[in-house]
Amino acid sequence: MAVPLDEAVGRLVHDGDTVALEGFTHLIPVAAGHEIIRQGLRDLTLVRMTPDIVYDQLVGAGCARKLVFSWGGNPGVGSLHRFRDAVTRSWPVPLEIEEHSHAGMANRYVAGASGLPFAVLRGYSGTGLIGNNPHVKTIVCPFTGQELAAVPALNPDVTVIHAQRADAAGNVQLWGITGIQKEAAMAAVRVLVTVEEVVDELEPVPGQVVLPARVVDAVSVAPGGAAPSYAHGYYERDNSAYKDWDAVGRDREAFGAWLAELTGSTGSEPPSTSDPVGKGA
Amino acid sequence: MAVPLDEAVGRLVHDGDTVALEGFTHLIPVAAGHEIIRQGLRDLTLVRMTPDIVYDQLVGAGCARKLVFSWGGNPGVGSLHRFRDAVTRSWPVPLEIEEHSHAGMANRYVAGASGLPFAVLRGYSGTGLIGNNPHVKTIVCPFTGQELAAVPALNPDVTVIHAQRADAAGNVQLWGITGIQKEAAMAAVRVLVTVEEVVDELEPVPGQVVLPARVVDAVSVAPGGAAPSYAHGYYERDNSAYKDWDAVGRDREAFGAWLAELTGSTGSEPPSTSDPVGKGA
Amino acid sequence: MSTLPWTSDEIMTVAAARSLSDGMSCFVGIGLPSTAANVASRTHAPGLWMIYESGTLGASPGHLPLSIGDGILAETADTVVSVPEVFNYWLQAGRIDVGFLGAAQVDRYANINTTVIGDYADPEVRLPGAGGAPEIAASCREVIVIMRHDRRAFVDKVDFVTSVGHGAGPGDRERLGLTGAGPVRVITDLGVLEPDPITRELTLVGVHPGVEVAHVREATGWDLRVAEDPRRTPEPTGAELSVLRSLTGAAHI
Amino acid sequence: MSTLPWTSDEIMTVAAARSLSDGMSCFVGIGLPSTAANVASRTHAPGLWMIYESGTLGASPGHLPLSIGDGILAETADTVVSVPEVFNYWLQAGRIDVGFLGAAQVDRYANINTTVIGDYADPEVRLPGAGGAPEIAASCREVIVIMRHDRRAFVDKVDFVTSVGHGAGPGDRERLGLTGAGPVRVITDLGVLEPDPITRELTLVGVHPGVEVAHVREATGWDLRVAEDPRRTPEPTGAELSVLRSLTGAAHI
Repeated sequence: MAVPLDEAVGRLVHDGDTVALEGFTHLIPVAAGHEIIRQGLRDLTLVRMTPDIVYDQLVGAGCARKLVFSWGGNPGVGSLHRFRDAVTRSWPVPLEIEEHSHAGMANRYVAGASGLPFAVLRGYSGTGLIGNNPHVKTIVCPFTGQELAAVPALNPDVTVIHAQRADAAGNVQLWGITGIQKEAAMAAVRVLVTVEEVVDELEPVPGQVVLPARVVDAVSVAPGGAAPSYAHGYYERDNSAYKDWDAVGRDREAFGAWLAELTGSTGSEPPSTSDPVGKGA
Repeated sequence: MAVPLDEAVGRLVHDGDTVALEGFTHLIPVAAGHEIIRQGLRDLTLVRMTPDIVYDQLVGAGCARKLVFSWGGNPGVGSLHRFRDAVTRSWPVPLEIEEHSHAGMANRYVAGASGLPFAVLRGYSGTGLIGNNPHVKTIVCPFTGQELAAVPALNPDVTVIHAQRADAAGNVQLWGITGIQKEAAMAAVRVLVTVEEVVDELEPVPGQVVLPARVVDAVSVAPGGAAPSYAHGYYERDNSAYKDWDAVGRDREAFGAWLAELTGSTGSEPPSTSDPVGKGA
Repeated sequence: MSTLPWTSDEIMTVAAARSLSDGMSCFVGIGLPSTAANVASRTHAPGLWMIYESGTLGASPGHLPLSIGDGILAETADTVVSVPEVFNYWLQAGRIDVGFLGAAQVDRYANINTTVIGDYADPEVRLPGAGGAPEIAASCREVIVIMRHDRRAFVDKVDFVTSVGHGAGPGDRERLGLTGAGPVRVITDLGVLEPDPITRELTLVGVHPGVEVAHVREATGWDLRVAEDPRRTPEPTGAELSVLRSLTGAAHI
Repeated sequence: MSTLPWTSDEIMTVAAARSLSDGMSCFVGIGLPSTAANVASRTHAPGLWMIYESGTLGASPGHLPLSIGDGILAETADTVVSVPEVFNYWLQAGRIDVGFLGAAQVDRYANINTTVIGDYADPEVRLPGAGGAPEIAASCREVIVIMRHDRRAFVDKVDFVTSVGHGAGPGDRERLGLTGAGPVRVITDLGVLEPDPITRELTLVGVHPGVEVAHVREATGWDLRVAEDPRRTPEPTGAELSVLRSLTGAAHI
């Protein structure tokens, strides 16, 4: 069932899609994100609780028109400069943002995975997240009269996750910090999973999440596909790569060079230059 | 931290409490149920998705004034005759019932564990469960206008579960079919866990649920405490005991004898005889 | 029927097994549905993906479970999930192709009763209740009901609607917001009933070998409509019977 | 302060660590809160139960994690749960004694901003955003904030209310339905602020060794109220400093 990553992305991800590449510090689907950049996808609504450097890269490469998120940063390092440049200077293209709290996003995925149109939580009350976000409303408990927050279900067109292993039938196994991946996958219309390896038998592992093959549309083998994040049991987090990204992300030119290397293009120009102000952020 | 079961029940369970002894076929806290009978607790509101023979015994012994449930039967065998006798003939005492679907009960526990006053689900619509149950209402999605069912959170005064193991600190580990136990425990004000054994270290097991000690009020060692249900990795289900219960449960006198043996009382009389009709069901 | 080399329960179970296709996901109730699903997975549908409400996904038990939570289900499953997860992420989300249910009563519009016989407040017989059935009937893409056929079970109107079939007729499921198609077939020890495409009324579309239509009408508590030319259920094959009997043991032979 | 044998960050971290009691459950943000919590668990509070929002419950990392989801947290936790579970079953259910947060801005009523500096629609600085903070601030029994003290950070009114402290004053948390007590203490590199019991306005109740009250008022973007006799923070002990430095390495020494 495993298909090459370029083929899987080509088949499952389309311009204009709502795409969630999920991973909570651990098992971030970086290889798949890079393939999305390489294929030059555009107008994506990118969704993720914790957009980090691979989202900075997708945004900098001009793949996204909107970002739905709850915490956007370079964990342990600081800010995402491509993200800042897009939000504050529309470079390389304008980026609309819709922001939530983690609890709100998590429950939006839960509702999506559960086939419900919305989720209820204690949250948002009194915060500025309400005024700026039409996707948060108030709901009244029909039993107690208490007011709570309601958020709409999140159902991405495609969810992409990275896992340790799959078997030949396409059952997927991940463990360690499993975050929101199960909900993000089950909320999606289509699911692409990159894995470290395909094995004959998924030997049970403590703390595992198994996604049955029938909720997975494609498995692609991408060893190291979560780096510079980590894959519990396979490799460690490359903290220096996160730190090093700061300098690259800060500078449009350095980013352009990085992008050219990733995409194999000859020049070092960014993909578009809709901002006449030039080098910014 | 482990305390004798009689002491734990005496400390945590009181007359009039709402008590959930949960277990979904697997790991049913039978020993704890029997201790509740032995201590002669009364006026309990018993809660469980799948009340089976230990609930038949509790009801027959006159411990309960109300049963909140979604499926009451002797799994694979048939009906619960003490339950029937209580519902249709108020023997030994009248039994009020409040019934739900499994999905409704499961989500009531989820809401309880989540600190929410209610849960939303697609369910109940068009069924007779609505007309007979004030605990099901309709709620409208504030984003789509869809009508869905709402059910109130379940927060038992006490939840009792059986698990394979605990450590000395009171962390509890269960695995196999883990059912609704995590939610039932986390929804409760007080939590009593009976275990097969206390071990030095909870070696991780695939598929495990670990309940941290801080949500557990007492651990009691009760080897075989889930029999005649089973404890994955410890002992098998005693199917013959379920079949044998049918004859005992059908007959008030046979039940009285069973009860006398359990409680060590000399006579074979049931605990009360509020039904002048005598032997029934 | 005593001259036939199989029992009425056996033809019912085999007919039910045949209505499951290979590769389907099937939410399996305990008892007759579980037996039929396990026959299917051992004959024409090796890829049948069985879900039991205890949270065992993709179970392939080596013997018939007595309950929905037997150890053999957990041991053979692709994965075991919590009860909220099986109901919310799998059933409610509409991921299940077919829900396979038993019933104490079914009515003209395939509504299902597993709660009480008689009045709810003062029942003649108190049955186990709803369990997972209401949401299985609501949310699976299709529902198949398997139950023995007699006038106490096949009634004009169920004493209690535990699980909605086709309500009071056309449009009712849509009006109630039920996402699945509802019962598409009721398989009994006498024959096969399906809802009329227009009226949604259960109609006899098939009879088992050796069963007369008149007999089925006799065993039904309403004036049963009969398709123009009811199919005759093909006899159980030797392979089907041998698999079934290996599962049920001597008790069902 | 150059004459003191510790840095202002060190006294801040030690003071924050001291405000955690043994046996508490603590929802730990990354950065300064995580450092302080790990100092506490290695000194006076070995039974501190640390929860990181990645779902690691009861983590006891052998070194400081760089992110809330480092492998060391999962490896040392009592158990690892999903993200929905940590937010719903643990945080929202009110099971956490203290939420330990950092901030980019805090205001007179201890409201917290980690979203933008400037106007939301056209920000001067775009910050990472909310993360788990709004619900940590809402639902933990108490909240402790740790951040460096200057006029850009301590503002009369935050540019954006990411997480509610005491709103606009007395009664606001109750009116908003927030279940926890909210911020009970803000610990900075200069001193300690606590909300006035009546007005809920942040008041200087303590200063670190070598810090003048005037200096703190100077570094605060509103007319800071000062308690009658502000406590002097006891100096870091050798044990505290040595634990802290073993965690942070040379960079913070």
